[in-house]
Amino acid sequence: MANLNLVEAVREALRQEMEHDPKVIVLGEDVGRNGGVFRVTEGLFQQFGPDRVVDTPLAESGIVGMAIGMAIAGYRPVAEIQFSGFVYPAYDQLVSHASRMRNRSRGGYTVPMVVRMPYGGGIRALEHHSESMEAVFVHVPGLKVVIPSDPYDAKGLLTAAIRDPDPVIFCEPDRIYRAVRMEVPEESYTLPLGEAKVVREGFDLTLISWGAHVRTAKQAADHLAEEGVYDVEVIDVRTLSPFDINTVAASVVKTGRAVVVQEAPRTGGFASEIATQLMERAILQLEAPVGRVTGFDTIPPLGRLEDYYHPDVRGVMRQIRATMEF
Amino acid sequence: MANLNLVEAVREALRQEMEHDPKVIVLGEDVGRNGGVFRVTEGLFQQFGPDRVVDTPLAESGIVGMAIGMAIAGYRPVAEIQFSGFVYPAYDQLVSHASRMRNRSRGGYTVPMVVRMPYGGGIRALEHHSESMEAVFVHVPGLKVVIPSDPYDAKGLLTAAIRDPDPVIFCEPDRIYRAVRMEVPEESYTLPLGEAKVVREGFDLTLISWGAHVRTAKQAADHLAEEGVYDVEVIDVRTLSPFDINTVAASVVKTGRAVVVQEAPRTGGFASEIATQLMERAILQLEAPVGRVTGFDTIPPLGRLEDYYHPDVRGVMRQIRATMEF
Amino acid sequence: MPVTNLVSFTIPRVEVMDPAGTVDAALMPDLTPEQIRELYATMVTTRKLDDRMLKLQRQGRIGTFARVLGQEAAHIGATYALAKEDWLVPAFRETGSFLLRGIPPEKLLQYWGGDERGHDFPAGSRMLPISVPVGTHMLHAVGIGWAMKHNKERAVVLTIFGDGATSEGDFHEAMNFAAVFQAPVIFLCQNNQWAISVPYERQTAAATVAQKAVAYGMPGIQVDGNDIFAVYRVTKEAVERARNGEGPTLIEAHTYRMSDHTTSDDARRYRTAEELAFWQERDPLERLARYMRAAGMLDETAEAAVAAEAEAKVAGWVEAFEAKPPSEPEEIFRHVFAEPTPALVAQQEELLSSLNAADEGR
Amino acid sequence: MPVTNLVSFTIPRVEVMDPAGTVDAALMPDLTPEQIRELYATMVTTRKLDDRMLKLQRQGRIGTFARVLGQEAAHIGATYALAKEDWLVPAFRETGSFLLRGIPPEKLLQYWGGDERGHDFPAGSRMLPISVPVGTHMLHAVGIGWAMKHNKERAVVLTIFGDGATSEGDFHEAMNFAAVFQAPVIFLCQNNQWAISVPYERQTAAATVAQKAVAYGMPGIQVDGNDIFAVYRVTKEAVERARNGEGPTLIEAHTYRMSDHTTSDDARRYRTAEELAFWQERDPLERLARYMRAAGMLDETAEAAVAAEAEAKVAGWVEAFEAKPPSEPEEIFRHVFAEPTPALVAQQEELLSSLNAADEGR
Ligand SMILES: Cc1ncc(C[n+]2csc(CCOP(=O)(O)OP(=O)(O)O)c2C)c(N)n1
Ligand SMILES: Cc1ncc(C[n+]2csc(CCOP(=O)(O)OP(=O)(O)O)c2C)c(N)n1
Ligand SMILES: [Mg+2]
Ligand SMILES: [Mg+2]
Repeated sequence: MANLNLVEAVREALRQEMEHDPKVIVLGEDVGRNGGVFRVTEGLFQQFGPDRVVDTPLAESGIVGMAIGMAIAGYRPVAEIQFSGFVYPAYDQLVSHASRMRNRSRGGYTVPMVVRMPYGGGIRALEHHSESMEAVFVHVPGLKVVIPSDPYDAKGLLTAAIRDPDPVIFCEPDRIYRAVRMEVPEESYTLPLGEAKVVREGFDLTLISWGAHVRTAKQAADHLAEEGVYDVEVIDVRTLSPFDINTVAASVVKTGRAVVVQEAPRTGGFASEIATQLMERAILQLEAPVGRVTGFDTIPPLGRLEDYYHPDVRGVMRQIRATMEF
Repeated sequence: MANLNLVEAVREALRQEMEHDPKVIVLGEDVGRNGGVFRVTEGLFQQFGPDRVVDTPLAESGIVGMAIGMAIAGYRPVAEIQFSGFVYPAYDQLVSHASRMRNRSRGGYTVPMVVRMPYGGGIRALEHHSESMEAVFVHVPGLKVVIPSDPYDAKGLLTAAIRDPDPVIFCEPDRIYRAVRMEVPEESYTLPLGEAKVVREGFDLTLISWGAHVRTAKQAADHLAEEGVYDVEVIDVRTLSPFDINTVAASVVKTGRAVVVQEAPRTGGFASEIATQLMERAILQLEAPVGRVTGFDTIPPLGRLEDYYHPDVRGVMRQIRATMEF
Repeated sequence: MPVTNLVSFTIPRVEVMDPAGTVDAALMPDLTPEQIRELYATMVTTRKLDDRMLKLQRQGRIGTFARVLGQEAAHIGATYALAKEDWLVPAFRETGSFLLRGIPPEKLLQYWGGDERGHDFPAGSRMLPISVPVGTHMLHAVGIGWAMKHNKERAVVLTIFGDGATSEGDFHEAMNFAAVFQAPVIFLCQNNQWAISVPYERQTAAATVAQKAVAYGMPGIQVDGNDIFAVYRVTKEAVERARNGEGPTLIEAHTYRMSDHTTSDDARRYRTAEELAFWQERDPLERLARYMRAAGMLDETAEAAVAAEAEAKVAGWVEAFEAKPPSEPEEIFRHVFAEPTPALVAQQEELLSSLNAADEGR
Repeated sequence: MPVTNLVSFTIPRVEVMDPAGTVDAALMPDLTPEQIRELYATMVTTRKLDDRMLKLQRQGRIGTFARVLGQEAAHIGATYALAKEDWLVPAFRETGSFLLRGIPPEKLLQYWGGDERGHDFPAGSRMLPISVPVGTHMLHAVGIGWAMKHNKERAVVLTIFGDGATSEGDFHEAMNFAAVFQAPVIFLCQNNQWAISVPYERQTAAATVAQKAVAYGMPGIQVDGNDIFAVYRVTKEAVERARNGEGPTLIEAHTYRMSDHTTSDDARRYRTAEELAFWQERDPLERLARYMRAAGMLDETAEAAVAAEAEAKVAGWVEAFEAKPPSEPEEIFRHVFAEPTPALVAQQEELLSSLNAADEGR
């Protein structure tokens, strides 16, 4: 076991997969000599050299488009987008090609590629550095979307993503890059894509989140438990696509109530998909509408007002109470 | 009154707005001399000349990015994207700039721009010509999204979109470009953005759709009425953003049941947002989960299998029955 | 000190065979009569197939497609310069390349007929499927080229695209990445003077496509695209350079789209009969035939024989296409992911049971 | 016939003042001593502000920002060539341009301090806000340029960006659109040799940024970017051409980022001390001072006076910045649309009432 934060866990997964499979290539802006602006790829350039850790020109569509070609030719590229707010120039390559090359060629050509990106707000960053637009990937058939919430999951999910035969969008909540350390196995391991995790058991209400806000959710649940009011079950979605509705619905069937915490703007966010599927699966057990705690339908504000924008423990507790008292 | 199809209604709106306001500029690929691949802009080049109906080089990000600049400088560009499947190269300009210039400059610079695009399937077209990815625009704060379902609405909504002070994505269901003719006032008029329309009254269930499938919905409702089984209320959402939940929820409070028909892939589509908001507003009145009739979570197939993919009248009727019998 | 000339560039144009079919012996590429006959037959067959496809489209047996009439020398000459292990990354106007790369042409018909199974190419064909979004596929060529180099395979990649495609941002990124990584990629622009209704002069203010290579520190060269010897020669040289680790090349094949843009288009709306006539005189197939006739490689009998053989092949392909069994609805779900997700399994089930229900009348 | 030279291009480089401050009289632009003093003062003030911002950042009083140390001549010289009615479309490394365009500099501090109200520029300033997504803003310049031309305003647009930005597809589309529409736009690349940790040679294989103009049929020119007279001269000429309807120009200001990329970066991880030293000797501010000293325009007293005045100004701006009232939470909702949607009204209500509830302890 090693005591790692999320940055180190991601790096470990990259390093071990690169050692394990010579076809794994890391590419992106500043990922090489500089080790990435968050230092995620630090040391990889020194260990594997410039042919396996490739500094690219500044062009996201180029990075993803080239990675698609590499993947078609038998490589397993892991492309880094410097911040998720800069992935949009590559959106066309992701939607029009990465997600559909397998379908278009009837399985003849495939794109086993991972696109990693720091994601979400909470770090007082510049404009475009605080986005959480995972929903625009979840809606694309042929893409998988993974968002880990802690170092252990990050390592196992990224390893699985790299080995996956299809393209995976891997969002890393930069807000918690260094916020938590935990024991992570030294050896390589995978966690299946498509399985949610119950991170706290409870009977009164199911609290669902992913990424950085699993922590917010757990804290809210802990507070309510300490106060002795409600016993809340917390679920970490982990992979938004494929989405594990079974685990989530089973919990809600048990508790009868659900709240989803999402940092993204409210309208059209993934919380809405969860709520809808829960209604389809469990309307008879639902004693209240599925609650949503989300970002607003606004541009994420710069640092000074950022805290007003993001879901926080108090807001989650407030929604839990509202849902319980419905 | 003139008897127009949807193509002609859109063209009329463009022509009248261009006559009304010299700052209205049409631009895009093949919109000029050729009159657009669907002939929507036919005759405008001849009437207004190449400085107002601008054939651009083949570059969607260029078209939208340039239109943003034109709008900032006081023009009202109406950009055409040749098919909605080719809008993704412009996604970055839409998300990173069009939607946020007002916010970024605290109202100092604004982007009164319309981006029109033929949208949806059903015309046996090539790959990428049958997409309905409206949800990836609805989720973007600062963009409005309008999808008309008939010539009358198309004219009024497009006129309003052009006059709107903010950027509007205007999706034109090409499947019904020439499918319906109706009486449309000759003079210019606007329909408010943000108002849904009850297109058929009923008491048993609320059937919600937009674009081409309002027609599917109406046909399903008519069939069921003819069969004398159910009296279905049909609502045309018309503008997905801003979304008129009030009209929709009021109907569902009355009927107690709802089905949403959407051509887009199921997961993360706008139907999920509607279902979620209905649950929030009307859970106590809902006698069944909100039903969804949607495209599958697959790449839209080419022509030969296309009919299996799209919502159809029978499928909608089947879902209505299931929701009624829940 | 003051104003100095930093760098200079010159863009050459290569022509080997004039419109009368006379060749410049010094530039004539090293092709055996056999090979020349093969090129000719491929051009003839491509044109017959193109004609037949138009009929099939008018009859509603296939859908909208992009004709290649007039551009046979450009894409066939270039594709012919590849070895079997090389890759081809096409756009959508390269029918002749399909023939050379060994893709059963009935598959092409099947694809344009609205059945994606037409894109299930034989293993090892090293040709990517048709790419509809203009300008986007060249990046895939760069990635494949990067991989070939990394793999030390000595295979190269040819990617073909139109003049309109050069306006897309992805063209720029592909050219730049290829040059920075010295990837073995040949960028072949079929500059057919039009992107649907937009003429070359409104697509770019650059006098030539070839000079766009300057922006990337890459060699750029224009070639008479209706001169199959010139196209072949220039591509072959670029292929050899790439194979020897000397990096990418941009080739502009200066040609003309003699047909409408696609079967949905009507080019008379935006261009003149004179322009078309000008180019018809420069027809690439007739030009090669003139050369071969003068060289004693083609007489009336041989010409008729090639035509008949081409007709027969095309007829066979059409037959094979029409004999294809219809697609099953499950096909929609088959290749979204390697393993279908639970949601996809459920949705397929939904579709099949609704079809059953429909069969049973409800 | 065979191989002909189709087109040729030469890219010039302009230098007016050498590192010792000696100017080439024939090329010296038409600037009064007054104007030269203004340029000098602007450079000094920009550098002082830059230094002070670094301190503010280290103290946590503003957030991450992009320093301009070493690039003062490039963006100040270019911006100085604009008339008041001209537009400036900046990237994020143009602090000096803010001073020249009359944006109260406390606003710049406020913006980098994480408060978007800093981007509320005075009406008519014709300068767009900072654009963070690299390479995307040049298209806006083209649209504005198109509008000026359409409007017959004779105003031109200067857009500034880095060497890294030239790799983005939007750079390409902007250059191409500008040339096709002959928009009055000056594209000024501050080629500071680095895009964060990626050196120029790995950004592009082109020997110069200026030659990228060839791809668009646009004039391209390199200028010593640490020579404010050369930058001013070349930009001014491009401005005049654009104003006279002669279309766009690409200018490469060859300069150097003497600082880290931003305050979050550590350039020592990827570049050498020697390289930095080489460029420090070519410091643009010191170069101008040398010229002015030799020309009798600057002595120790004057130098101290300019420095003191700059210090005082900067201190005033910092004070004005710190006196700004904190932003209200409603600010988040204020400028999403001209009119807030019902959903936004409800969400703002939600936020305010939750804040009230929090004040009341629940
Ligand atoms: C990204 C994108 N935008 C628009 C289209 C619609 N479209 C198809 S072909 C074409 C013109 C292509 O011109 P060019 O690149 O010169 O190729 P050509 O058709 O002349 O072979 C257009 C605009 C598309 N397929 N993809
Ligand atoms: C589209 C996009 N990708 C990545 C980034 C992150 N980023 C910010 S500045 C920068 C380097 C820019 O280099 P250059 O254009 O040379 O400008 P310079 O910083 O040298 O002034 C990068 C990669 C960004 N802001 N936008
Ligand atoms: Mg063309
Ligand atoms: Mg730079």
